[in-house]
Amino acid sequence: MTEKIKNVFVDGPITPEKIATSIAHHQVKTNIGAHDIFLGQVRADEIEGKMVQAIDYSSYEEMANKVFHEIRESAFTKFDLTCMHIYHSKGIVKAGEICLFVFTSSAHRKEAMDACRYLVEEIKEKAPVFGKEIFEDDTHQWKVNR
Amino acid sequence: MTEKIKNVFVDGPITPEKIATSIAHHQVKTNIGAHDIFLGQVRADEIEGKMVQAIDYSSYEEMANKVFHEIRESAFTKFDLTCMHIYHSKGIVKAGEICLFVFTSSAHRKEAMDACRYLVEEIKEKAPVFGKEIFEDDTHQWKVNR
Amino acid sequence: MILKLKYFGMIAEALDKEAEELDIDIINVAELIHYFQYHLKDINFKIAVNHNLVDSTYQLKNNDEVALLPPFAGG
Amino acid sequence: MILKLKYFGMIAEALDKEAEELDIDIINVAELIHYFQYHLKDINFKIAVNHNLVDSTYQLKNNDEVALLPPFAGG
Repeated sequence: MTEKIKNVFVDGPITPEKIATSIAHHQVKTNIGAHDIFLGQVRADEIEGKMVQAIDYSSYEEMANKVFHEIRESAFTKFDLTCMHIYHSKGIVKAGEICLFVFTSSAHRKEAMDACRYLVEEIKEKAPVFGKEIFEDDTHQWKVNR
Repeated sequence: MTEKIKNVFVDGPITPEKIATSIAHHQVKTNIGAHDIFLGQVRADEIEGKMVQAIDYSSYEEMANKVFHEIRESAFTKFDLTCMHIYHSKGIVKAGEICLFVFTSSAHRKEAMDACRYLVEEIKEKAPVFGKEIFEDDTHQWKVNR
Repeated sequence: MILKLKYFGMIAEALDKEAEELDIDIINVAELIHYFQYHLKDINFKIAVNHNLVDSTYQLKNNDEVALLPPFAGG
Repeated sequence: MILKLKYFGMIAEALDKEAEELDIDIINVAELIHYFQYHLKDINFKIAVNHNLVDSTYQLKNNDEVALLPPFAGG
């Protein structure tokens, strides 16, 4: 554990502007040759004739931030990265809005891409984050990652 | 060949704002669940004691746009994608600025990530784009992809 | 022994609460799982103690923070 | 036979021009490569005719647009 545990959660959707700002901040790091960005977007899935209009994300926040921290540390060990950022929404994110932002940077493309994929899979599997899929008629069901 | 050949080239660096705008345009497509974005950034490599300060990109533009088109068509065949966008710089891109923007969107993460990686490798291998690495003292050398 | 229990997602919904303190005579996680399976029926869940996932052999201690975690849905 | 030649990157630099029309007696790409190797020495290049990469057996036609492409550096 080399760094302080960060708060990964942002209230509501992750905006395109936040992503642009994050990209712009990396332009001073001229040893970077490749960035990979993964964005999770809420899908308007149709389930038994009803459309998902939003997901209400909740989490076991203290544990989740610790898990995200461990995932980050393990990625820094496995891959030769310059930078890595993870943000996840909490609360309501509407269909079409972004709920997960994973950003890896490296001198070379392979490391950035391998690390980004690793992070996304680890997050889906290990982070105690829960999602209530809210339908247009205000009924809901609980999302489960596959 | 199902679509018109697009112009992939933009003058100078690709800005974070352009990337944000492109992301924002996808928020109406509520069948998308995952985006993958690859960004190539010009590195200030040190070569024999001299630092790269910019790359001046040129291309065989008619052929390059045709090749980018073929790469796009082949990716649409191989992967289940909702959207795909490619932009490449021409002219001067300074160290720290972005010269390549590849953007794939799909219902599911695996397709978006596999397609993005495929596109980046194909572009590096097949697009007739040339890069003059300009050093701080205005001498130069020609970049070669590996 | 006092356990500080935390419930999340569909489990908080099923139990109609997000947290409670229980004074119970349970000493390992296997017993705790057995206790809750009665209430939660077909909901799958994992147990975290003091923010770490534990398996069923884990021995509980007084004042442990014990979380019942339904399937994850991050991303 | 007229060939419309196009040069790029380090080849344009080495030949000090970006395009020219040549009236030459060359009928296939192998001969063209041989002709240019003399001028370009250790520069690797590929040949595209009318925007498609071709191999050395390709037969050239009058008015073909023939591009000499040095190693690619996109991305």
